[in-house]
Amino acid sequence: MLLVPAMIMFCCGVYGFITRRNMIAILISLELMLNAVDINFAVFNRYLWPEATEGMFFTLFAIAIAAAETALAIAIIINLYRSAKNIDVRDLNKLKY
Amino acid sequence: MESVGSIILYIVVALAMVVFSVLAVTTRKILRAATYLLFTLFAAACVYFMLDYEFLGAVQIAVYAGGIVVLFVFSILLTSRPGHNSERLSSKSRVLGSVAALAMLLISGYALVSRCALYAAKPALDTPTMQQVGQSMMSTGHGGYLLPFEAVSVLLLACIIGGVVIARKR
Amino acid sequence: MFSNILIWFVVIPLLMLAGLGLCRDVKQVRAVAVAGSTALIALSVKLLVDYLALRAAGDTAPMLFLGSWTWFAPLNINLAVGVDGISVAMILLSSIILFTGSFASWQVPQPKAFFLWLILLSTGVFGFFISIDLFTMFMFYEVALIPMYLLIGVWGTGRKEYSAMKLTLMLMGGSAFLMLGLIGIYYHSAPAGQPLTWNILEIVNNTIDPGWQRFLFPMTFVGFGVLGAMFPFHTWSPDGHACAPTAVSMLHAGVLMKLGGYGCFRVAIYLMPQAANELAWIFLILTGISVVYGAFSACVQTDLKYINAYSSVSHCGLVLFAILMLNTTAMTGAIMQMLSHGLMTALFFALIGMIYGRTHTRDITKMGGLMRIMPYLCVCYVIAGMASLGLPGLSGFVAEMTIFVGSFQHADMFHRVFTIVACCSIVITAVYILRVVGKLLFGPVYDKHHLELTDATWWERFSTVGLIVSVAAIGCFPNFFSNLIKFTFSPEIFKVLGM
Amino acid sequence: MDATLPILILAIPLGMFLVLGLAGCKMSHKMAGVLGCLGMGTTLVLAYTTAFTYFFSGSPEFVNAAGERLQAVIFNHTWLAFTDKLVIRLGFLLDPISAMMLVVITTISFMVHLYSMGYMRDHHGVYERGFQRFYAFLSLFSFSMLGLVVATNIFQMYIFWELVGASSYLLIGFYYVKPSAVSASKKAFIVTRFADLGFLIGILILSYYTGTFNFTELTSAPVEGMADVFNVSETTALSVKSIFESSATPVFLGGSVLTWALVLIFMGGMGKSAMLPLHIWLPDAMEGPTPVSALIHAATMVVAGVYLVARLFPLYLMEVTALEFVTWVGAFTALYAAIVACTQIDIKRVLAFSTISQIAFMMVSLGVARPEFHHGLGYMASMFHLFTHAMFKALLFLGAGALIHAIGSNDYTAMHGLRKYMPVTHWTFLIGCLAIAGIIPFSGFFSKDEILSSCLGNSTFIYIWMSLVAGLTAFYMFRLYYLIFWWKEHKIPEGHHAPHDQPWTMSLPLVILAAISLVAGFIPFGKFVTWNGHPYDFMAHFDWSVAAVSLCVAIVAIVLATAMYRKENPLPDKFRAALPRLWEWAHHRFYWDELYLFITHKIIFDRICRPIAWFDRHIIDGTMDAFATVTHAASRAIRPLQSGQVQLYVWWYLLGALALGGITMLCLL
Repeated sequence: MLLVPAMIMFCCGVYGFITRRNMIAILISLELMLNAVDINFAVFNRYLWPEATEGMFFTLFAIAIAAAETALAIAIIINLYRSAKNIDVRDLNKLKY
Repeated sequence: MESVGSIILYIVVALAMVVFSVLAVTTRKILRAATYLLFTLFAAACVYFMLDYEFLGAVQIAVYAGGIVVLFVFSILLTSRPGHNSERLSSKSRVLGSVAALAMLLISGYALVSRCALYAAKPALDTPTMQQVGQSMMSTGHGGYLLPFEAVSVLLLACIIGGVVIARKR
Repeated sequence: MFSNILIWFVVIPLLMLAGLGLCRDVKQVRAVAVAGSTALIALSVKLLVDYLALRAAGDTAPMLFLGSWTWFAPLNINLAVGVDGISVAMILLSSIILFTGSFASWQVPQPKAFFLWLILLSTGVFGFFISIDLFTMFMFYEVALIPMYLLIGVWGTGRKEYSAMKLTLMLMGGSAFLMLGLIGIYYHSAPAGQPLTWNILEIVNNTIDPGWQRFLFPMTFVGFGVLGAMFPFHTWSPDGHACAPTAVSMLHAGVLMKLGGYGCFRVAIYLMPQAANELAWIFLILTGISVVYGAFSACVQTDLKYINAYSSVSHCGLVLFAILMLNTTAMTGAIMQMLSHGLMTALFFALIGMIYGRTHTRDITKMGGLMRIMPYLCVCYVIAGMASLGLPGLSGFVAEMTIFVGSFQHADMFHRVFTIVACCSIVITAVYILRVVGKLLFGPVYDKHHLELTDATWWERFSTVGLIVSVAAIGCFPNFFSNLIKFTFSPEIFKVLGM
Repeated sequence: MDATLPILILAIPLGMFLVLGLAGCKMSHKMAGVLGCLGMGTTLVLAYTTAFTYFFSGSPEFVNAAGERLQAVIFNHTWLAFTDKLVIRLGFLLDPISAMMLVVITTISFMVHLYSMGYMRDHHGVYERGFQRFYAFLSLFSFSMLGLVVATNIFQMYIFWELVGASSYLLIGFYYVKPSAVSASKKAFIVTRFADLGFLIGILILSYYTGTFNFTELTSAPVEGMADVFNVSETTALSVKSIFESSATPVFLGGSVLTWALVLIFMGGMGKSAMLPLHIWLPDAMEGPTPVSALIHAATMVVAGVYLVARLFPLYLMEVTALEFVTWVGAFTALYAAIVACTQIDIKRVLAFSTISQIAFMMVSLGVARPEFHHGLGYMASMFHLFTHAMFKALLFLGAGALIHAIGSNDYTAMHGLRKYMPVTHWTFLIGCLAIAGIIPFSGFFSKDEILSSCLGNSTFIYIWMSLVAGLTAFYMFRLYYLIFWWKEHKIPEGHHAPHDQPWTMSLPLVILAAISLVAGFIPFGKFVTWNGHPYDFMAHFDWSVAAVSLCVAIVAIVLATAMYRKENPLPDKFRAALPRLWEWAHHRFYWDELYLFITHKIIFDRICRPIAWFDRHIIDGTMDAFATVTHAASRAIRPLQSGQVQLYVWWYLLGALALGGITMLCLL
């Protein structure tokens, strides 16, 4: 039951990720997807194996790692902004090939 | 079936979640998007509370709502130029994106509907206490998470250093 | 471990590498190169003497100086060494060519890096010849191939990047086949239930399933055959040789191409005789084509190095051709042809390098009458040419005759007819050798600027004399070498064939 | 017999080659020449001693109780063992023909060494550049030729066969700055090499079936009663014989294996001895210094083919087809070369064609020899002719060399009327001409007469044919003689000295050889050299009618030549005008060279080599390159996928995920 909004949230994340051009917006979409997954973990844990704690802990760690990742991503974005004055992903393709 | 209160709660939370996440990815103003994200995150925290994972919900609020969103806001303020904080999306990419998202929704929704009992009752559970959580974190063996814990702490350290190095002014 | 003489053939080059690393100027680099290659020659002579002494004392084991050190136990990979007459001959050849090659590259630019790669290459070569463990062998084989890319790509001339890339890719393509073949052999190296092994001496005791042999033999034969310049996988050779610097051409044509022939014998035929017997005809046709085709192609080339590269295709084709005859005499001839061709081609490439270094062209239509200008180099060139077209008293003759006589002893008419086809190459060889000699060395001086050129310097003389003496030694005392090699083809190799 | 002498015979020339070749440039010209002459002189003495010992010592090693001469292997050193049976040995075989050849080679070689001391310097006494090299090569040639004739096995012969070819190459190309000399040397080597291919294949076939290289075993077999003569056990002899007589040996293209082997081996001989289709190198080989032509291309190396057939003669007797082949090749060559010789202008070319013709005589003689007729008279005649021809042809060449040295040109048009200026050369040349024309009592008469006798014994047709050739020989030789020494008064070009005779180093060999040519005919050759070692007295069977006919033919030819060429007159031009086509063809040597040029350049180079080279560069290499090109193109094609647009990557990922999800869904349905 709780999976449905999580699922919609995930799809919103997907939509945002592939349509937005601002890197921060993309990051936000990413967070949405991550959260949707986290919820799924917790829900499955709670409903199917209530005695186990794996899902919960997984979520816990995912949150921690997501935090770290976001911090780093933002650091990169800021740095990029400093050098390129722009955070539009479509213009940042110099690293290809 | 559950109590009416919990159903109402569920509806409220689910609606908030769906609405705010949709708004977060569709709004043009990036600062607003961050705000909607914050609400979504709160809704997610509510879900954790509803699942009796209080600690998880607390962490969600503290780390996400309290930490990450603040980071977002700061970075948005740092990177957006005045009057330039809106972006125009071409309709083509919007259509394509929504098609992809709907397809995704369709497939996972089908999987969900066909496989899961949507209205399953929540089994009874003793809410894991802080003590239990702490012990699990610090123990090894079955149900112990010392190794991931340490790994995450190393990761965080690395992130701190990395963040400092990357964002440092040259 | 270091009490085994063979291991020093790898240790000395490694020590040389370390020594080169410490060098500060050109003189030190030369000193290290000369000292090391002299040590290797001395060591290989000692090996030869010891080997002959053991044989004279009645040791009839197939391989001598055996040693084995575990390297990676779970896969049974060992550093297993051992030599027979063929390996001893090949080691001697390699050390002579390395020695003369060092002198031939006396004035190479960036000597330190050049010699580093050259010595690394020779480490691979020596390692290959001493190993009897398939995996180690393959590893050394690759070690010998890779430096070639840099040596040609950096120190070469002309379209060097293209040639280096082509050479490396084609040889790597060959070793892909080879690796498949070797792994296949490994998994059939022992009867079911027994531990698998990479060791040649142990594999040979266990007959590989003939069905698998039929699959693995072409793999390994083609794999090594690419390096042996077998038609139609020979095209790396003209381009590669043409662009390579002198010493690299020498080592490559002189030694590295021999890895192919040696591998074909040591792995493909030694371990899978039944398949060799069954499938020889396919490869006989290919190598027979190589022999004649290479010679015909050489007739119309105008670049000296191309001529010699095609001539190598022809001569190396003869090596593989003879190996496939599967009889003692022809195989002995094949090994002698390897020795002979190694020395002779090294001499050729050394001389071409020296001439090119003076005239700055390798186009025979742009040179002429060099005999008047640089008599020493030209006389050497004539001698090399004579060795190549099989003048008695020089090495080419004995090798070719052993091959022809040996091949003609084959009972099958098909083989004999092909031998006659291969014999035709001696005429075509004469045509292209004399064409070059006539155009390049004789006649009036083509370019007046060439009149100011000088004859050979002392190190060049040293290098060429060393090779000529070796060529003449094989040519004048063939029975010594023939007997050294022949013992290896003892009856037990052919027991499976009923020959 | 002690092996010291034979070893020295081979070792001295070889040593001299090494010394002169390696240290020659360090020593003075004169010293090199003296050293070379001394070395060859010593070899001459040793060879004479050896031959003398062989023929006259009467030791049981050399002659058996019945007075038959035996083959003696003085030493036989294993050089390369292919298998237990097939072994190349370097040895020294003494038998009548090898002893005879030792004498011939060392004599001519010594004469040439001596002669070259004078020839290889200009009128001011300055030595030619490369004088030491010249002597080194002469020594190398002498060594190789001696090694060839004393070979104990067919492979040793092949080895030295190749070596004489190489030294011939080096000597023809002695004047390496001259392009014509370079191409002549190349031509000589390649043509003979092609012939040697046949020789090699012949050896391979022969050795495959008989399992031996040794002459004693090969040649002792075929004819009854030979075994005991050549010291071979009866069983070996019978086994070799039975191999070829059994039906087990396959038949190939209508000929037995032995026939093919022998014909192929003879092909080697055809190359070296310049028989018809492979003769083209010899006239060009005259580009070399004249003493070299005298030694190699007249007296010794070119008769190697004859020697080869003589050496394997018992085997040839087994296959009469092969012998007939030899006969016909010889007969055609003899006629062809004689006709061509009548029209050449270059005096050395005339002599070269004369050589070809005379060698063909020897071949015919071997070809017609049968044991039934006068105990194989042809064999003896051939060897006899080889001997006398070596002497008088060397004489003629050295004489021609003296003329060329004096005049500075090879054309007789620059000579004419030299008899007064160069008397020694004139008289010795005349003796040579009389000898080759076959006038009694000069040596050529006897040997040629024996050849014609044996031809008559075989078939009258061959006899008439060869008599005709003998007449032509007399004609063209005297044509040459008159055109050089008579015809008209010699005109000395402005600013030149009058031509004069040469120093003693050049004259002495001429006189000596003339003396030998004069008396050699009286050697009772049959006592020394016969095909089976059995002495044979030719004079007892002398056929005076044949002698009278051949003498008449020669005299008629000489008279004709005298009439045409003694004094300047329009007769030769009339003849030429009468047969324009024949003269033109003969003058151009029947266009053989053009034919070969066409085959080698237009067919082999342009139609085989070039297409192969093209094929290699474009098809084979193109295929290899195509692999690279395709890989490269493929990577270029998929490179845009790596656009750097993160969202595009997500698209791909999403499509993949959706597809996977869709598939899963469909599977679950």
